[in-house]
Amino acid sequence: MSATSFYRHCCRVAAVGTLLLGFACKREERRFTATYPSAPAYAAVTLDTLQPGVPSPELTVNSPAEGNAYDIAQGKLLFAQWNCTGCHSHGGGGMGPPLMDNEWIYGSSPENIVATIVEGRPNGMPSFRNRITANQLWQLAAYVRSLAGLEAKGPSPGRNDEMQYKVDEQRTPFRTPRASSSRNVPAKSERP
Amino acid sequence: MTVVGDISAEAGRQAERPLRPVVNVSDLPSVVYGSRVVTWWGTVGFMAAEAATLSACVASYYYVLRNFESWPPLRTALPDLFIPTISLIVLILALVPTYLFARAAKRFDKRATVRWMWVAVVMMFIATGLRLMEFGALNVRWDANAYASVAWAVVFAHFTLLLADTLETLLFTVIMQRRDPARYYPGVAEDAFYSYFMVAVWIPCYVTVYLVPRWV
Amino acid sequence: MTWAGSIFDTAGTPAARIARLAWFLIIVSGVTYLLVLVATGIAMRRARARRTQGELADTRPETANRLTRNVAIATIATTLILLGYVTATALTGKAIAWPLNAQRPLTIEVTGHQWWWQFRYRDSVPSNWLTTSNELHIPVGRPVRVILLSNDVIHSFWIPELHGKQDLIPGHRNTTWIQADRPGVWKAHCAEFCGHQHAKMLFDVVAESPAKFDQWYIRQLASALPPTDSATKRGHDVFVQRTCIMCHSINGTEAGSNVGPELTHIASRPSIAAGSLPNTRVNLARWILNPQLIKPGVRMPPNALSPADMNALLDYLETLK
Amino acid sequence: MSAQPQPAERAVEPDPNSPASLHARLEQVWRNGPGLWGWLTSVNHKSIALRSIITAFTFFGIAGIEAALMRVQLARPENSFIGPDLYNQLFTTHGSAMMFLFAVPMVQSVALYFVPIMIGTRNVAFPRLNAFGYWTYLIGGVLLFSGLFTNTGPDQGWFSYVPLAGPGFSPGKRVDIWAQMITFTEIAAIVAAIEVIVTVFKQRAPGMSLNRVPPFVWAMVVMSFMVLVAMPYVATASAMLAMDRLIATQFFNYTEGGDALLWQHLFWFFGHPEVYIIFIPGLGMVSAIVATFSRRPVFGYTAVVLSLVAIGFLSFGLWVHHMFATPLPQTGESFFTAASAMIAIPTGVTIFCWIATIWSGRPRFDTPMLYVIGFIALFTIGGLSGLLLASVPVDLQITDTDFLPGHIHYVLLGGMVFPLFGALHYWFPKVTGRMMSERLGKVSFWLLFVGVNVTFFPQLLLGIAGMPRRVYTYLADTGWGGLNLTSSIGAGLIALGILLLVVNIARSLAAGPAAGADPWGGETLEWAISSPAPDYNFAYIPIVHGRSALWADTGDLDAVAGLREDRREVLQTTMLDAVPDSRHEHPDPTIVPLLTALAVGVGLIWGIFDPIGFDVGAVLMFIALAAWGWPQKTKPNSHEIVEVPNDRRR
Repeated sequence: MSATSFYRHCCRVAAVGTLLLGFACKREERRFTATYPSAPAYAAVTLDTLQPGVPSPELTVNSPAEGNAYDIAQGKLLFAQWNCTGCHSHGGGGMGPPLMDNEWIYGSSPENIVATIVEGRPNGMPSFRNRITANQLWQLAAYVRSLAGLEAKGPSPGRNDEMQYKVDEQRTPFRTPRASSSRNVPAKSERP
Repeated sequence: MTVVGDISAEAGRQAERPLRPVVNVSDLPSVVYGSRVVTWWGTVGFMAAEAATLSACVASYYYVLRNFESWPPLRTALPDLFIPTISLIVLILALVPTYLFARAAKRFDKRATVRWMWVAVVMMFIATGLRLMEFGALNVRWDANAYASVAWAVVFAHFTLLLADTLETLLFTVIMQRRDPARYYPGVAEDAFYSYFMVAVWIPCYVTVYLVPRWV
Repeated sequence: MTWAGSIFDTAGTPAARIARLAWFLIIVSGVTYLLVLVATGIAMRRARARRTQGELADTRPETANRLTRNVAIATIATTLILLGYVTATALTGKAIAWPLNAQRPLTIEVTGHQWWWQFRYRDSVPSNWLTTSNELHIPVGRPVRVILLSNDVIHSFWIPELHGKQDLIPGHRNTTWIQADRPGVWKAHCAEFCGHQHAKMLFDVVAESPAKFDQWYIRQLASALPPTDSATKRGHDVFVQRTCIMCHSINGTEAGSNVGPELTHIASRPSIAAGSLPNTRVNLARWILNPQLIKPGVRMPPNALSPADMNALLDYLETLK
Repeated sequence: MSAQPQPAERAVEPDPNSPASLHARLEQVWRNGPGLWGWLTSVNHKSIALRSIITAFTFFGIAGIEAALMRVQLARPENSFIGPDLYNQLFTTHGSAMMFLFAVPMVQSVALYFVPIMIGTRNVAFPRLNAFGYWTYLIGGVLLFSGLFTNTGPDQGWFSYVPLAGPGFSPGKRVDIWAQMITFTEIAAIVAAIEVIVTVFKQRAPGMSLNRVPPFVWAMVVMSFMVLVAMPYVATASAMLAMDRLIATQFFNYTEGGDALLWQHLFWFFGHPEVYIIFIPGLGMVSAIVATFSRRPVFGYTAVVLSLVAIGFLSFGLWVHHMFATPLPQTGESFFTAASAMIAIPTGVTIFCWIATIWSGRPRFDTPMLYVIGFIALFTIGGLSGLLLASVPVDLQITDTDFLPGHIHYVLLGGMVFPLFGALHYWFPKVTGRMMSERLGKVSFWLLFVGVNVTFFPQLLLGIAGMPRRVYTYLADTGWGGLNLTSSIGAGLIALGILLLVVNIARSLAAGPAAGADPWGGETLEWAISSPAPDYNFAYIPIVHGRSALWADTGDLDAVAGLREDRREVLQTTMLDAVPDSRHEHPDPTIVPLLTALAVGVGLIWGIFDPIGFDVGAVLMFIALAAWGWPQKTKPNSHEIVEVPNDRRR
């Protein structure tokens, strides 16, 4: 096994290696100066699939923050700092509906969530139009989805340095989202 | 072949130094026991590494203990004593067949060695099963608080040692059963030696995890 | 030697004592280093002579004894130098400790955030507690006890001209003290790696006479004046109706969020963006429009504002003296 | 009742006709398999060590390029060559790769290559464990750099302080990749340490009692003991960090009782011995080179060896000098100042002994000797700047500033890389059979020496000027631009020096003059065999009569015959006086170490993403270990001479 043939092995292995590593891992990208889709993109999103006549094609906006670890972590920070926990209390619900379950009143796709934040919703969800920049909206939407386990496990955040109140998003199991109207929330006595 | 540099007489030489055999060692034994054999030293090396790992876990346990006023912290139950004590007793008892098969191995008595090894393997598997139940006896999930994490760390660290030793003893038993190579007897004796270490090193961990919360 | 900004350009007793010890150690180390080099040089020259005369290596017993003596002397010398070194360190350590007989000490609580500083002046009268950010004023001559807390990761509070650094560790309450013996304006850097913008997490230190300090203190305590003319009124509306209100607070207005630095007296500060940008109108505009171009990774998002809104906002912010 | 079968016939008497036929027979037994399969199954200590040295040098090159990129970014204030995110990844992987993927594996590979041939044995004690160690190290290195090249390189600093490296403030899998790389390299380091210790304790040539072991070998044994005790601490700490990030354990969560300082204590209890683990082999290489090039044994052998052992012990007692700026009690910190000062005494003794060796020797200043002089010049600056850092008050001013990278690089480049390059020039003939060019060697030495000083002395000054470390840029009005530019120019010189060294290696490999067995006239056993050394090292195991094995007499070396020539057999001797004690059969080339390493690799890398990966990895590993322990097929006419325990022969 002379030294030269050993070098040939190394070059062959290195060549194969670099081929594999060509793609940059999108999950871990830190996009600081990227601009995310702004207001008009999510304004025209319909929240229900029922439409008279032939349903027009669904307008989908792919959220850049989807599956990006940095954006979800930023969303988690903003969720706590802007007092969303005041009503949704870390996802378990309180005055506001719970976000960790698979019941979605106004849609679970990122653009639905962004529309909910911007428009506000009856029964107390304030409208944050012009208050939150586009980047942060998509980051918040990505985090809310990870609360319900809808984001990939890799980029979802682990525990944070606070008192432990729930299982962290990384270990929240995926459950297929189910539309539910705010009215058929079971009365208090029937709740399990 | 050109030679480079200012190499005066006593500095460099081209040819290799001829070796003149003066002693014959072909009559030296090839199967020896205890610290004369190389694998014994290897086992001691791994014991040192594992002892260092366990000491890191136990040191972290006492370091974290300093952060709490009440240990275990409020609203955290004390670990049970029943299952862990049973598991400790079974582990210590497992040393009896271990010593016996080590002695038999030194006497090259294959039948006795294999018999006692099976007894030791069964008892160690019982101890491994009890250890898995011990995780439940800690009465706390590993992610509840720092106390739970370090308690789990100490018990899990030693669990890896116990599992490794059990499977190694099982492997040697199966080998000894099928064939009778003389050179495997020292290996069996070393496995016993490792079992003594594995059980001995568990006692301070047992005291740390199960008794210290009651004393502090 | 006053090399600006270095640990020798001291303005406080602790830093001065440390600088003196540092000089002592540097000189001792330098001398030791020269001795080692000289010894190596002599050894090389002496032995080269032996090579040219064709002699063999000198392994005679008397040379061995002489060399043993030399090595023993060198080792004992090293030990003595180290003893001197340790005692000098202990003495300086005692000298830079918190003076027990400090009169009228001022207490400041420093909280480190990811990539900006928050200072809370804990006056003896609780209602006079002042919270500012990214700018530290201290009166000359008064010892200042500094309490170090962190909100997220480990930072390090370090003003080279006044004292050594101490880390801000979450979960720990670290303390240090500083005292300025002469007025001056310095720039202090965060000294423990804390993420993307560790490099530009600075704060300004202004040491001034007690009188000027009290004036500054009273002015800072005052809330912001409501806007008077229409331009600043519109600027105020942009501030409270757009994205700024989510993170910043201005006492005297509806903005009360403590996510980001408070801006009640932003116009009075020499720099913005945690001490890394001079506080001019152009810089403020560039910073508000897209902070990521100046400090990539910082938590403040880019804000799309129309030029009219931007100018009104800048006018309003400039009134916040 | 002792089974004492009579051997069928006496060991074959040495073949009368010629050593060549003996060489042919031994080569037949000890050779690696052919082609790629032979390469993957090799258990020969020299092939594995050479492969490990080349891998370590490759990582050194990549980490060096990262350093060059950083220096370009820092050359001008407010430079926009590299953004903060990439810069943080670069300095973290530069530090981690240099510490864990270059320094420790390199010194251990040099040990695994030269210790067996210096103490006169045919292979390292546990050959398959040696192969397993290399493959684990390779997987760890590939993991770290595949992370960097896919934008998931760790970006929290090579010592990864916790809240920043914790799950709360490091999103994604970057820190997990770092933590698993630590686990891989730590397994490889412990395994190599055990091999070196056991080889030196049990397989020394007859007559080489403990006080005749060369200082180089002593340095490697001390280093191995330190690895054995220090590495598990970083393994436990990195496992705790990985579990904090993966299954939400609360080791470092201060709100649930954990503590950020727990990480610092655990890491630096390993961290400081780690830098001595890297530096002590440098002392070993220097003592080997000084002795040969001064044409006399090292002066004060006992003093040097006892100093090495003292450094080994003391290094475990001064880890808190990395944590002076944290809220630890003041008196505790001054204890560590004294301990840090105390370790300078044995270090001083070793340097004084080498100067005395040169003083009374007949030195010839070829390239290896130049590197030793470079070591003395650079390492002393590093040591003395270390003293500044060890004194608490001064440390509060200069820790975490650019003074520290200056100190680190003076100590590590001066204390390890210069001796390593000296050893490269010194032992290149032994490894490849060709001499390296003296002219190129001297030029690259001076380039490196000037480059190191021009790069890192300005960093010491920048530290005093108040520039914090690990900053991707600095403001223009700070006045640090000039010194940083000088430092960047120095980095260019270093790059040039390294390039010239690589050219020297390539040229010498291709067309270097033949070196013969002993071009420098060394005193240790490796110069008695041909170069490149045959796979079996020694046809007959030599007998050692004095501390300088080859300088005692110039005639034929006494040797020991009787080891089997039809299978791989190694002579084992007693620990203290190396009296021949037993023969031990070594395993043939096998693929099992590679499979076990792959099992560990699958377990740990899958474990980054899902905890179930650890269980699958554990099951695979136990299966592979069962195959490892399973007896190989018994060879023909294999009859062992069995020793009944009570018949002990000391």
